[in-house]
Amino acid sequence: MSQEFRISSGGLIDRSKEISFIFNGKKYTGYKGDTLASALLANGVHLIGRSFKYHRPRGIIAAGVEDANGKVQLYKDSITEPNVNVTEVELVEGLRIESQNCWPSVNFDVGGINNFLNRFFPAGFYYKTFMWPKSFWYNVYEPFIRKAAGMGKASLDPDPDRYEHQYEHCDVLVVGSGPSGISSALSAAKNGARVILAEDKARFGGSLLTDNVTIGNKKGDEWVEDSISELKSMPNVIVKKRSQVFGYYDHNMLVMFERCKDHLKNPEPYTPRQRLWYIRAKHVLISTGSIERPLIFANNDRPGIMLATSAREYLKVYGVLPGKNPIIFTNNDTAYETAIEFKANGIESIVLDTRKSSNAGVVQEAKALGIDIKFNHGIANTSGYKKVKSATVGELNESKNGYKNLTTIPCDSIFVSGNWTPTVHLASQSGNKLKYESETDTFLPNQSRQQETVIGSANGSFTLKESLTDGFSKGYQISDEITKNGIETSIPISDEKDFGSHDKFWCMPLPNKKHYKRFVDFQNDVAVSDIQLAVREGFRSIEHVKRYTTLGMATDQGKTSNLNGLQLVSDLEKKIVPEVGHTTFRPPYTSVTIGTIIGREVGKNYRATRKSPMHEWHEKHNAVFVDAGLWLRPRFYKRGNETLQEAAKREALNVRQNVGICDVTSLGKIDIKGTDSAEFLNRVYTNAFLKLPVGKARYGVMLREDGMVFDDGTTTRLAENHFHMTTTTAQAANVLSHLEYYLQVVWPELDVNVVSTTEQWAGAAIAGPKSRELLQRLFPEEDMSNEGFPFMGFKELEFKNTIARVFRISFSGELAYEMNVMSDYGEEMWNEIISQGKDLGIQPYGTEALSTLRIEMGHVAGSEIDGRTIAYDLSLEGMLSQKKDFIGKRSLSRKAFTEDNREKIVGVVPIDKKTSIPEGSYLVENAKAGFPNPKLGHVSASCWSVEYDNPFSLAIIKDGKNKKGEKLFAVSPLKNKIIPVEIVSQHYVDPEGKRVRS
Amino acid sequence: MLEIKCPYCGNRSQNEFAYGGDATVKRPELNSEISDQDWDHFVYYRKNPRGNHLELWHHISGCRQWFKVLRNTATHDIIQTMEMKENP
Amino acid sequence: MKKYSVFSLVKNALNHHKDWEVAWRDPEPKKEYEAVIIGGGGHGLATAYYLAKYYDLKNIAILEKGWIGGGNVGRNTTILRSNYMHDANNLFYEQGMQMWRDLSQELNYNVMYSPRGILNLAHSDAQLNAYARRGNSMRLNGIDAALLGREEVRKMIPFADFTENARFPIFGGLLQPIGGTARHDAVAWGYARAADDMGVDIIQHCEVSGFDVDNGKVTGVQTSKGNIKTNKVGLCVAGSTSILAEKLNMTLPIEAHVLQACVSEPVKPLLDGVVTFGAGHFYCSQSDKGEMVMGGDLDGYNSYAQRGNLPTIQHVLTEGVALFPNLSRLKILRTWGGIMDMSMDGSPIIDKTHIDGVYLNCGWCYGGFKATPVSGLTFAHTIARNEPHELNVPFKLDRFHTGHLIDEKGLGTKTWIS
Amino acid sequence: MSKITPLSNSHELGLHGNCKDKDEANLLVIREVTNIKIYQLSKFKKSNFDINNFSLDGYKLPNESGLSTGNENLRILWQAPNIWMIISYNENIIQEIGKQCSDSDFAITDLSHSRAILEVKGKDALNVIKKGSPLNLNNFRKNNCANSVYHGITVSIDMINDDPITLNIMALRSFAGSFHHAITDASLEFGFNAI
Repeated sequence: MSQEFRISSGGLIDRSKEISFIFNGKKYTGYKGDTLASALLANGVHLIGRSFKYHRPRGIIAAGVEDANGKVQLYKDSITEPNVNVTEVELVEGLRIESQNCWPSVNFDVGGINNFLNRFFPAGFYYKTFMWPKSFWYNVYEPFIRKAAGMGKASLDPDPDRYEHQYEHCDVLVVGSGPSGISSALSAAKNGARVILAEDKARFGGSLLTDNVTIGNKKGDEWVEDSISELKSMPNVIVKKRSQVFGYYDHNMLVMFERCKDHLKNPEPYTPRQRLWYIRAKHVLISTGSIERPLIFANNDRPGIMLATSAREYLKVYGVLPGKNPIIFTNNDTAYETAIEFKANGIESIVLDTRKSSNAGVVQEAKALGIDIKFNHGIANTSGYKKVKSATVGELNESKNGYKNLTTIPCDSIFVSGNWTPTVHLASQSGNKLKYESETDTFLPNQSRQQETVIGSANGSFTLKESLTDGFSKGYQISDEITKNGIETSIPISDEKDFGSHDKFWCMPLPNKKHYKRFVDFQNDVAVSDIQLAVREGFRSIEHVKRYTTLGMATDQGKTSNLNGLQLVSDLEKKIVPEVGHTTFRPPYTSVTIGTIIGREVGKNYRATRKSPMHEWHEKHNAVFVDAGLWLRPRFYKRGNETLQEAAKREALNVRQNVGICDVTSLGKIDIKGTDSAEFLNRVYTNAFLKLPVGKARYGVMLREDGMVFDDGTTTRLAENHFHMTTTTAQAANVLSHLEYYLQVVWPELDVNVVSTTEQWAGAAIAGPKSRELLQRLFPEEDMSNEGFPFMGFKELEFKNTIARVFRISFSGELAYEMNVMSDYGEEMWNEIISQGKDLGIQPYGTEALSTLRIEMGHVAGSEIDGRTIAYDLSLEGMLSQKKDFIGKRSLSRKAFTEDNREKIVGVVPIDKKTSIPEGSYLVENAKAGFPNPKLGHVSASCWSVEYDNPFSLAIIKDGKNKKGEKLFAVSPLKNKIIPVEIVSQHYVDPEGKRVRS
Repeated sequence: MLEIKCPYCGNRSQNEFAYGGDATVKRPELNSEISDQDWDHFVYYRKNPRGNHLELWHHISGCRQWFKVLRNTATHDIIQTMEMKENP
Repeated sequence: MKKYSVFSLVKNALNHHKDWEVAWRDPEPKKEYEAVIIGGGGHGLATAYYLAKYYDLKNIAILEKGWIGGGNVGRNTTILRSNYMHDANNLFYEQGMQMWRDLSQELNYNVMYSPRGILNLAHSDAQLNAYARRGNSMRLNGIDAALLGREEVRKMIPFADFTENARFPIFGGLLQPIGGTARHDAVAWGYARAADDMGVDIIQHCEVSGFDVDNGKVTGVQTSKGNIKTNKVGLCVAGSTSILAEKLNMTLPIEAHVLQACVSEPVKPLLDGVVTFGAGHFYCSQSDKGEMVMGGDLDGYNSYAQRGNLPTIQHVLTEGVALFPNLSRLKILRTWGGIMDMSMDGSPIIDKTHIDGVYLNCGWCYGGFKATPVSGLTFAHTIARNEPHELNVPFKLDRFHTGHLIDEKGLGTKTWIS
Repeated sequence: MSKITPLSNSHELGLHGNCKDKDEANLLVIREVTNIKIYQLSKFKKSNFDINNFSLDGYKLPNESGLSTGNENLRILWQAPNIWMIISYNENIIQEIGKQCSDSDFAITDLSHSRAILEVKGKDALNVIKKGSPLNLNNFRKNNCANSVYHGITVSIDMINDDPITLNIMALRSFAGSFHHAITDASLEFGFNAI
């Protein structure tokens, strides 16, 4: 019969809506409002998976994020996801889950053999072995270990879901919606504060959903419902469930993920699967509650053994009985509530209490109900391989290191309670140095580091009354510091059961001469013996113990194991817990989907793309684009089935012979105005700019203060106090910041304004012997003769009904012009130039042809100006003014920069005039020399010289100035190339630079 | 994400800003005699304190102004932000 | 020291591991040492080990302010490589790679050196050419490297984005086959155990508060456990270098920056080697436990806080998913930060100082872990012989005066731009 | 001479996103702002020009960070100390400006072609911004403006109306395609009408 562990009524699930799912191939049903965990338990399924190291059968131990064992591989539609926690997944139609870390099946797992060999695999065993023979570690052992490890399988497909982000700013962020959370949110909101209340579960209320209490005259859960709807009705409040605040970062920035979609049957279109919230809060109220601690005893990891309060949560929230014949094992009073709750549902239980007695109200109530209580008892061992069958229990001796007698009690479940661990992660992440409270054996928040306040049981207030008082008063105080409204909310009267203190005894002794495993960290199989071993071997710091044993390093991050491990170390070390200290709490509090963290910047939109106004034209004309930073630039315009090299050759040759046009919009343009502009440029550039005549352009070089060449470009004087600077595409943004830095930080006395006009202007370079004729056609009225418009001249001209800025500058080394019009007109200008140039044989050319042209001319570009070269290396020393100081000049006198065999740029031609020299090759004297083979320098750029129809390269080599005519070898071992070469001038074509001036 | 108070625009999130490094290094005057050691220190050497650090930030996606921030490098707490002409 | 062996494992297993001895002692400091190494991280422990082993200094102390291995040796992404462009770097790190190969046996401690290869992806021909320059430089120094095309890369990482949808398509990559990973904690513990075995005193929770210097010569250190006499002091405190240097009135060409890393939840084997994304600074490998170990950019401002902020993690993971779209569905389990000594040219400093007997080992930027053995060896040499080992001659401090910089990235002094 | 506006190739008219069985009145309305003039006015350090003597259609230069002013046809945005951006449908606004100040007082730069501008109108307009920008919009009102980042793209945001909320969002022209995608993608969840 299905759901035989579901009670007929009660709980917050909707019995009218049955939902089916598949676990390990078998179909089960649950109800709307279930988690996978509650639905599985309703069907009596406890065995979920196998443990990491020993492959021991494991079941659900909790009802929330703290669960360590309930990890499965989830399948829905086409998607699969590993390591999904069954306690966190809400039941919807279409879920299929499978056990992990077991083969062939969870019921029969070959890896289980590890369990019987477990004595050979203690903590850190792999550091001591697998070393012989030497290469076996990475050839044999490691591959095997890698296969064995790893839990679930990652999907190999892209994630089909959407993830979005949202930035919010609020006065008070309340994390957790238990009694203290809701009450503080209420009082802060009523006092006018902008409040965000976040609850990680699917239901608000926290402990109020499971505890039998009243607030005002309402039952706990009713009070929750009313309070939440009141909060939702307020405009200054955001209330979010299914929202986990997982990180507390600097300056009160908290980060939360909201699960928006997976729980919905038919979500609206474009609903993100999850939304990441960046929340900047003036103050944070941390009411994250506390997590129950397991007790430690032999074989305490069997399916069916779970935390007592979780068992009660399954009963009260989901109407599920995790067991019908439970043993309840505790060292404190809270577990009695579970016994009482089960009794109320007709389930008899035995309570084993390590304490000699307790006169707490709740215990008296349990007695009165006739519940069988055995004080001073402990569990010595359990049996049942895939599900707990029985417990061997005994009365503890006086020193509690053994048992007086042992009897075996059959059971189908054991609900344990080892006291409570406040959830202080966020406070700790914020920088709060925790303090140890020995009365409750807990770490509690101490001095707040940022604007945070911890309330409720997270702060050690374990009664409802304390929590409410704490919540209402703190909510008011904190909000009032911000709003100053002075509206205080009165604290309702509450009624709850009476609880006493816990027993500081939590690790049960083993039966005589037995070596059973007593697990501390379930998922990573860390047992008491492992921690003993670590300490024995001198791993004393808790961080050492953690790393050596992997305690608390599983996917649950030790939420149930860290404190027990810590207490164990302190006992072994005979130290008090605070001396041992705790491991650092690092974000995220619970695992976060990577897609959620990155949001929408995926695929093509991973980074923005920058395009010129002529981009569509290029696309229409078969341009093949290349990434230049964020820019997309035409690399070449493909004709038929041309290769890159063929196209580049054709386009470059056409520039040399006729005329070509190239989109240069991406070059940085900076408009510089002000009375000190010339003086400023004179300091920024290595060459003189003071006397640049109006209407003239000048090539300039900039250095960094360390003397390295930073950028180059031409700057034109448009008017006495107005300049137009161009930069390389790559450095445009850096140059602008560089200029602003010197104007604002170093020389604030200079009156200069700089602004980027890169996108204001569309730019076209028109190059080639026929470019003048073309320009003349574009501007018939204008004198375009060499005298009328000389090299490095500038004209602002009427072009159709707008203006064009025309510069006579050249990167190609040919007679060339650069024409700018305002961007909206870019494509029109381009079309006009093309049509006017048709019969001149005009062709567009891309960056590949552009580099061919500049390389054979010996012009340097990014591959030479790589941040490691000085002007001399690039044969730009002529650009260094001797008369004036400039940025970086002082560095140039340094030893390395003045050595006479300093690297210098040269030209390189293969002796055979055929073999292209791969870029990134090195020049050596002896290609056959042994290692290390001394390098003279490297080949920075290569091309096929269209002028001479043979390969040509630029190289930067030691003592380059004296190397011309030498025969060397260009070697590229990566490409198995050894090419005899001759060193020539870097200026392979038109060394005197006649053409640009012709 | 740090929250930085731009002296001109007020509190803004870090991703509007670019970092500019140690604000205590002062560029030597142009055309002045500078010893090798002074120059090396200007270019390469940094006090790099653990604690309060006077540094430059550039509100690059805001008002594009450079300004000074006094920030604790151990806690990331910002003690003070100021215009270039001001001092802590 | 009882050697670890199959025999010792079985023997101890049979008596339930009651007889394992401590991996290293926990001694009180003596009055005087021949050499004092400050910093119980990988480099400090290795330095002490090699001093004792090859330079027969017997009376050595390591002073660690916290617990050994708690700094960057326990916080890095465990990557080993020597795929550098500059000779000074690739020769130095290659020596390290040779040492990694034998380290487990040398230390009788399994440091899990695993040469599964490191692949730097290129996303343009220009970048591939820059990598060719690097790879050729390696090959001319006898270091194995291979330049891969797009299809060869696809064979290695078929689940990377080879679709039209990739913002920066993969053009190819540079592979160093013997690059890989090692188990970071094991490196610290292995050196500690071996050094302790040779009589080195490892003194934890002992913070150095000052130095005794007598007309230009160091005579001792002041610590939280009292004053200790010595004539040789080695600083191996990456992340705190400037703070200790200040006590010696030294400023250095170094800034402290926080670098974050993160791991996903463990999954079955997906990625064999180490892969770096060339259109950003994302790098990724998969640990033996199955976790995807990922890192990338600095947070980008001076910091001594071993914590970063989420936008940097977001930025790095965005690059990760741009490369491996399927990562989107995995979950981040843990993030953490470490303090980098960012030097002004991106390369380390191993040198003497202006004070006799004080030696400097710092400026490792993000590259310290892979250097652990060779850094220890060359620093031990520098300390013992009072002159640098030939391998660390290029890493002297005066390069910031002479201009013989070793700048792999060409970014100059803006250390925070990674 | 024929013009091509920055977004003419990106902006597809019609209904997009989650608008099935939704009242069109509740959808966002997104349009490209075109045919405008943009000038940056940057007052020189040495100028002693009193900006209170400057006004366009009666609107003065807002002298406080985060403030903008103007109407449907003219916007004046504070950009930085002594720097303003003037956006106008008036073809000849530069003459208006020229009448009141000179090149020696201000660096006046024509940026009319350098920006892509989207107008986003509707109750969810601010939520669109929140999806990609860390700005604190809690007190962002009519005639407030700010420069910030949106999905990594530098933007200027100007609230020209608060009922209905109407925002002008500007980015550098070369980013037009990515900028348009970022804004419209964030609007899909609400549904929008591109006009």
